[in-house]
Amino acid sequence: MPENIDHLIGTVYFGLFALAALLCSAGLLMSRHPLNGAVYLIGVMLSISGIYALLGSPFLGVIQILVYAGAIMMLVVFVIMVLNQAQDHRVPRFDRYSILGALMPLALLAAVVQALHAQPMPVDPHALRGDIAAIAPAMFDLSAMPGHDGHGYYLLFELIGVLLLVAVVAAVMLAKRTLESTETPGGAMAEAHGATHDGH
Amino acid sequence: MAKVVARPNLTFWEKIYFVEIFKGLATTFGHAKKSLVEADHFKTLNYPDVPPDLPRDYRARHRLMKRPDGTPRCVACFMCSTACPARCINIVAEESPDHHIEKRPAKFEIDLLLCVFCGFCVEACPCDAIRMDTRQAVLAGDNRRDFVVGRERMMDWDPKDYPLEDIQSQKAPGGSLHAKALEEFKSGTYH
Amino acid sequence: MTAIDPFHVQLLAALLFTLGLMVVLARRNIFLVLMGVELMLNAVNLSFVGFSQQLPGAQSLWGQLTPLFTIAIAAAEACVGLAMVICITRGKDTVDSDAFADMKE
Amino acid sequence: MTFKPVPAAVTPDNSMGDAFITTRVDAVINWGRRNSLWPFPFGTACCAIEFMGVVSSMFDISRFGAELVRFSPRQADLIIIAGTVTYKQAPVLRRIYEQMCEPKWVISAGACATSGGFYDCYCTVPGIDEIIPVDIYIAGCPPRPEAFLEAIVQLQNKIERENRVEQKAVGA
Amino acid sequence: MDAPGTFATSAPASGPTPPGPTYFDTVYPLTVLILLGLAIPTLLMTVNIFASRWVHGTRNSNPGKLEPYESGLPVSVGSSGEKFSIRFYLIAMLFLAFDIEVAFLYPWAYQFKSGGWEMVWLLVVFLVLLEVGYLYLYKKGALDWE
Amino acid sequence: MTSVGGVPYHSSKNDIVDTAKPWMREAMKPGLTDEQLVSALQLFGLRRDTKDRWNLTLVLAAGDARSKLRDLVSFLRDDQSLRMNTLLDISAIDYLSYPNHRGPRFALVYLFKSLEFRHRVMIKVEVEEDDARLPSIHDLYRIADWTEREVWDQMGIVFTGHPNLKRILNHHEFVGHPLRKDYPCQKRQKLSINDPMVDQLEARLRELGYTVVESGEVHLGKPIAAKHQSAAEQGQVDRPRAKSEGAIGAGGL
Amino acid sequence: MSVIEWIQAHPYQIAGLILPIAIPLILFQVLPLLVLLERRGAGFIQDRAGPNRAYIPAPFIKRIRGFGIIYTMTDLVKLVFKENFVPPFAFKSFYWAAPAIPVATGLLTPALLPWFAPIPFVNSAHQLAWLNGTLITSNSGLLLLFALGSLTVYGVVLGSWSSNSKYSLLGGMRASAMMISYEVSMGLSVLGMLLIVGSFSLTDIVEWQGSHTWGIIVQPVGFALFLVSMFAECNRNPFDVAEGESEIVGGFHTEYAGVKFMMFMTGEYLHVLVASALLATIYCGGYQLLPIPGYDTAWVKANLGLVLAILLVPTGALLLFAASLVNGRRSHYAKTNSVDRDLRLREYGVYVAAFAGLGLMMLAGAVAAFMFLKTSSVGAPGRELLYPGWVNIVTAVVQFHIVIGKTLFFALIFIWVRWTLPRFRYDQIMALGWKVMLNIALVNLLVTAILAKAIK
Amino acid sequence: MKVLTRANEPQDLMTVNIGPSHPATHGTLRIFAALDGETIEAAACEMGYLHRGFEKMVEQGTYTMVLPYTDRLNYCSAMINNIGFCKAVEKMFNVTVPERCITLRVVLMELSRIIDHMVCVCTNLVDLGALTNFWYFFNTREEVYKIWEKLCGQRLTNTVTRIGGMYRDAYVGFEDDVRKVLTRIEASVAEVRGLVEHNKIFIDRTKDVCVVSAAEAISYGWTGPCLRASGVDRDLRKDEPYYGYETYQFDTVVGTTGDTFDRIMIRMYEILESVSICRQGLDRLKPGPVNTADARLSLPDRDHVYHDMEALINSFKLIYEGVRPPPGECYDAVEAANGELGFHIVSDGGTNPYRIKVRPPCFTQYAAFGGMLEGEMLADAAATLGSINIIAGELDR
Ligand code: SF4
Ligand code: SF4
Ligand code: SF4
Repeated sequence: MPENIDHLIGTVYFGLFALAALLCSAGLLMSRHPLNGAVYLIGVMLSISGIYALLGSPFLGVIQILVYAGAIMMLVVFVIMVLNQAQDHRVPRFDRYSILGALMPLALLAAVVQALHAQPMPVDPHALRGDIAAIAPAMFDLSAMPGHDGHGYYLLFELIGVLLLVAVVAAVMLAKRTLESTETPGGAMAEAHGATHDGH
Repeated sequence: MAKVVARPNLTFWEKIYFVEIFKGLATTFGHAKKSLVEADHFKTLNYPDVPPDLPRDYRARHRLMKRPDGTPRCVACFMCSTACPARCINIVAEESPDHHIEKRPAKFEIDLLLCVFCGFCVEACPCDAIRMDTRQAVLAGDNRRDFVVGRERMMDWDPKDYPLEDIQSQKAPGGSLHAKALEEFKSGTYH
Repeated sequence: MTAIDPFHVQLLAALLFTLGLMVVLARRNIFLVLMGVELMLNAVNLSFVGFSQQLPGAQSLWGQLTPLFTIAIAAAEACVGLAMVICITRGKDTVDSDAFADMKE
Repeated sequence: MTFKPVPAAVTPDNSMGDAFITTRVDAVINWGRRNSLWPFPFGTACCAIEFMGVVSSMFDISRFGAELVRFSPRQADLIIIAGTVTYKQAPVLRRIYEQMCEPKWVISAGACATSGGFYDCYCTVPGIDEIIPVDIYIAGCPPRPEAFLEAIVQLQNKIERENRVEQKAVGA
Repeated sequence: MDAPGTFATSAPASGPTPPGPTYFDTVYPLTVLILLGLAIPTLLMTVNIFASRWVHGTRNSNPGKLEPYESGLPVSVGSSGEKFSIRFYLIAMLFLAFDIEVAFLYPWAYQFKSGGWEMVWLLVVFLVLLEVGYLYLYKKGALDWE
Repeated sequence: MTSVGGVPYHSSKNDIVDTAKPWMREAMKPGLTDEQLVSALQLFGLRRDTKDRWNLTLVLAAGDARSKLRDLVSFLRDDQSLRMNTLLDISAIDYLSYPNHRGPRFALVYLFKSLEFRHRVMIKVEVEEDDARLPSIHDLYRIADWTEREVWDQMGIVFTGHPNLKRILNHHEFVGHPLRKDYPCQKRQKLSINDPMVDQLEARLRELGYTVVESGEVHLGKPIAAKHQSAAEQGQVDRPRAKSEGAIGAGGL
Repeated sequence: MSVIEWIQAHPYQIAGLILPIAIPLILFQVLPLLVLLERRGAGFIQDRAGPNRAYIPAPFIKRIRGFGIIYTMTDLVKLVFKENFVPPFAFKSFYWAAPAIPVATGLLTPALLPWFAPIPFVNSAHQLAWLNGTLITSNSGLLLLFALGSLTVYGVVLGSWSSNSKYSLLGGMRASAMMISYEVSMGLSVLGMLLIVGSFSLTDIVEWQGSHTWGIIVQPVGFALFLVSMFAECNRNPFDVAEGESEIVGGFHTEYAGVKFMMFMTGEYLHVLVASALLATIYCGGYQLLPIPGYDTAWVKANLGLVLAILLVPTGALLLFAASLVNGRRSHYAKTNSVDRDLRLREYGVYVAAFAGLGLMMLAGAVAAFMFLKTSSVGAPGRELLYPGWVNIVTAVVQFHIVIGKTLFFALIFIWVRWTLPRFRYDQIMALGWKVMLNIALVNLLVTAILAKAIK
Repeated sequence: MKVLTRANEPQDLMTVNIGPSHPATHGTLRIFAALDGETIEAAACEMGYLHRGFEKMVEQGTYTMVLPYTDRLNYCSAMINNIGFCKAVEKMFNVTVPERCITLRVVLMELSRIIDHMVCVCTNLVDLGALTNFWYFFNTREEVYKIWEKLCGQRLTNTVTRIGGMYRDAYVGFEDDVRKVLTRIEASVAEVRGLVEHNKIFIDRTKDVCVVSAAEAISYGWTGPCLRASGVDRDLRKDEPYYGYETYQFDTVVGTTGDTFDRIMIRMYEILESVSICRQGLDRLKPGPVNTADARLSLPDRDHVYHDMEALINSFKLIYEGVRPPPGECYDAVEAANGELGFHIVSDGGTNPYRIKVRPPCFTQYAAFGGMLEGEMLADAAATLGSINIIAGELDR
């Protein structure tokens, strides 16, 4: 009984989220202005995070909102606003070639679905629920440190640090030229040379 | 010698914001506390319910003084309208039936929307016929025409409202004490 | 807990991936292209999580950790990618990806 | 216009009481509007300084719920023109008035705004009603803060009298 | 509805996590709240639309009203569609970097108690790496606004 | 404002230096007497203005003005004993209806003051009506930029060499110069729409060393209508002002 | 099983169904109070009366002015009937949606906060179950909270973008850049607390504070940082550059009117409320009464009478004090020659009576609770199940009020600070966030980590 | 707007109008600025939105009629304007007003200076976001207004002087009222200083913001507090004393840097100096006439007008013709709250002034404003505009 209700809820909500995700990504495909696209993409992210939660990895869902929807998309939105002239000027949003380009992936899709269909996909009943209580130990299982044995992603953790460092530096290097050009040597009011000769 | 404005040299405690913020909060809290606790700490006037308390000689709406017989004291001499920088006094003179007085105002209008309440008209009048001591300084309305006040409205006042209906004004030409005052003046006993 | 058919998850992931690819291929606006890439990454993540359910015990967490790192990488990608966009579009008035052809030089 | 030192503005009225009992929407709207007049202070000159006086503790415009001064015309219900309006300023005033959202009311404060005052010359607008319609005029140069309050009270009474049902009937 | 897990969670600090809550536990309040969050604004705005139409009619707009507010001036130069300072991008990028850092520190903080000093070292290395990037930006003046 | 004395307007933002010279903090030094001032300025051929019996006003005749004004002003500013480092104001006078006035129609009075010595001088420059031009001194005193604009706006005297001689008090659609005696006081001129001022901003940008590639697009709103309907309908607007002249006529003295 | 029977058999389940609706609605009730505090409080700080004239007519009192709270209603009425203005621009949907975002997130976040300690109960299957004080039970509740917070920014961004006005855009850029900047400090500053507690569930954090001590004592620096970040997140003075009136008119909501503008305002006050609640929860013990270890929920349950007395006495005293204040105003009015003097006197008289009566009732209740409510005989600490259900429920209600009380205290500080301080300049805010707060937060984190290990 | 910087880099500037109807610009000033992000790269200032034709209007009436117009020049301290104008006309007549009038004028000028500074400082603080200070100063200012209501029957536009004297003598109890208000002023200044002077937020907002060097200030012809903020110790009351200012004990206040902080603090200090001058003036206030006996200037006594033909005729003459200064041109200045307020009066010997040119102290400061802003932040525009105290009535006339 309750299991059934739960099952029903799970199915219904998965359906809702999946529908939302698909609609939003279709919206992204058709959007006239990148900001529209960005908002659609945020919709996709939120739906996917809901699906993560339904699939038993709430931590990932939260991170999805926090980082993807909250930070990455924020960056994208910011850049769209900073550049501010990102209107897609082409009046038909797609030309003939790009429609071809759009159709090609469909073939790929068919192949993938075909392959997936052939595969039985049993759910393992012992799969762990990926909330923070499970993820954190998995990530920092320090029994993997020298002298211990086990698994852990502590190295990856540090690697993320390196990655971020590299990304930040690279991004600044790229933007450096523009950054410097905006540093105008403004001045407070200069001394009025020659305007008044006040004693010397 | 000149005082020099000290440059702000903040101490460590001032630099970390919080101490000064607390001091500021204490100041504002002091005011809030007083306003709450002391019944008459804040001096807010309860305007429409409590009338404004203006000094008697506040430059407010004009009134025209009356002779003892109730006619306007004004002799239509145009001094006030000449002195008026806003040119808002409109007088039409006519012959006065009283042969002692040459003229009288057939029309005496002040456009209060033009008036700048400088009081020059009062100062100019040679017979104290126009005054601005009605204490009606709150003049608002939704129709322009209401603001053009004529002779009747300016004379529509009650002596009771002017308890100090001062002797001095009555000694002015047209006032009830004028004749007596004139005599005193000539005999040098005027005060 | 396990109400959802893994096949449906994979199907959704594949659909999303396809849509993302379509965006990348069909749209000219560089922002949309970048967002298409993000969408594809998301689809892959979803796929990971979907598959992770089929692994037992602690192994199931692998499939959930991988997207975590993918997100970090996506972030780095977005950082650098957008920096490039800014770098290039300055002085130009377009974000049409065709206009970036001269980047190769 | 009231000329008594105590304006007869606050005679306790029963209309509100009836309104509430009969729940006439109109009356509720008017009640809401008259007590929530957010002003846009279009202060240009000396009168604006006196308008600041209205905000001060002594007079305290906030008692009427009108202290939420909005500098965006979109959010304001009431524009108080305090000060001289010159021809250079006129298009600005007009534009701000246009940009205010309905319902909107105008108080024209002081000799200059209502009639140009004693600036009867080449550059001043002789009364802002050449540019925008005015609801309440205030005389004075500058008007006393009480006069601003009185104008608000009068405006409140005016709003009180607004009757949309009749207006609709007339309009249709 | 009588399942053992209904509305339940583990008592605070009472042993290992039991099987997680059911869908219903999370989904119900979330759904209610989201609906509430959507309903209140929607309701108010809808009322506003009809009230506005009823009270003011539909045509009270003039060309001036539709233009953006520019300190009351009827003239404006350029539009709001102009480019912004590149610094906003840098801020957002920095935010992204640190947000990810914080996001990865969350599991670390969760795990902190069960680890030993290694956890501290992990943090130190991680922070040093980030600090390098931060200092680089600092040097480059990306954090200054003038 | 162009560069002053060849130095770009801005120096570095960060060098906030205390530019105080010693005299700025001391009491004012006694200045020259009027006679000394007159003799110091002898070589410019100035004569003392008889109209001014309270201050020292020296007249620069219309013939000399064009050629000597700038030299005179620089001399006033730079001379060690004069140091008239402040230009207080330029006030323009239209002598059109001045009784018994002989000479050029306009005069400009430059008010100079020294902050170092306690002396002031006013230089009255005569300007002919049919050729109302004077050299600009905006590069000698920065304030002159705006005061000259004001004089031009109000009196219609052209300052040659001024970079931005535009109206300052009146609106940009104004025709005529209101302070001239022949401009009727009540001749109103309406403004339909405000000045976008792009040109001024661009000029300023250019002075600061920028090159304007593409100036902003100017949106002009709807010019305002002459008279608002509702006010006109109510007939509340046109009320003639009481005329004081009429009053005098009727009343008599 | 009839419906009534079912309801009787499942009181806790019913509560679980109702609470998600009830708690946000209760919070909505607090909003007018906040607005009142803001407007009237500002008045008192500035030595003036503040809004006090609008009234609702009522039979006996004649005019209910409610100390100005009526103005919240009039504002609502007015805004709802204000013209529905939408600027002509391509992004109309954003313009409509943007104001709803802060409201929606502001309504969601309270669901993650613990409003009372989990209530144990035995369900119909005779198993131990817990009714949680949070609406959404999650062991990463805090993260979800931050995630929602990061979504709030979109309201500002989209609203400013779609307004098509330069002031809006400037304000929106300012606001969003500021908010994301302080999100970093916020996340980092709270990490210290998290690693000490070792859990992301806010209930756990509060329970930890009950068994140890309040967060503000173990993490003072973290608290200060978090407080400042919260001010920035809420766009409140001294961080209110986004709507810095003297600079950019109204900021991101310059072009908003009517209900949509009200949404932004509601969102702002909701966020003040949520921020205050967060501060109270993470650093000030949430529903815990005292910052002393051992005086936790179990103690409260054991000494419910005492606790009630402790809480009721000051409340009653406060009400009596309020009555005396109102009486002071009343006698002040009695002396004036105001036209509406009699009306005011009558109204104030009613208030005085009401306050005094309530206050006295509270005091009496306190005495009664102290004398007659002896729960320690019924149960014992640590054996919660021995308590009868009403003890649990009373405790929950008491704890809910404690949280609300603390929240209001912090909200008051938000308001109080607004009327005291000048605002920062935009670049100073960014510098403060990125150069000062960030580094302090990192150092704080490091020191906390080291200390935590060293002490252990 | 697209530009190339000096380094020939392309840059996009956003143009934005600050004002005229903008909270920071008091409704009458317009700053058209090109922004890079938050930084103002270039600014063009416009004025004239309150150009009311003062100089044309005064030519239409008599000299006495000019007085109400002078009220409305700097409406924050109308009395200084009245006194300045009367002083200039009296200079043309070569008359000195009676001792009591002079002392009274000094007291009134200083009180006006105080409230002018108070309005300036508190509106400036409001622009900085510190709202409550507004009320703390305005409440005190209201008390000064109460005195003025009693003194001359108006709050703001006092028209308190007449050529050759005063509108009327001070009322009984004037001194006590002023003394009381002076204490109140000191208290509120102390309070506001307590709230801001050491507050780091305030200091960060104002210190080293929009610095104006002394040389620059001089070249722009600055006078008054703003010039003193730049470190030039010049004050007409000390340098060219009038009305016996040299006999009062007071200090001028100078700044060191010329930034917004100095400009605000100078005003705070000067309020205290003025309080001290006021006290000294009150000590010297002796009974006596307030108007000159010169029949060319003063209206005769009311009683005489009523009863004496000669006085009546004189009164007629003075009303119809006003005072008639000898033909000539005269410049005279007083130290107003903002700096040197000068009147350049041209008289043709007739009843109306031939030409009056006001030398408004604000004008010079506003002329410099655009340059001051460049390179500063948008928010500084509001903070600085407040600190240079632009009064549009006097700026645009
Ligand atoms: S008060 Fe002044 S403006 Fe008014 S009528 Fe009298 S003279 Fe004219
Ligand atoms: S009021 Fe006085 S001044 Fe005016 S016309 Fe009458 S008598 Fe003459
Ligand atoms: S009406 Fe008087 S106070 Fe008001 S702006 Fe005009 S001149 Fe100034």
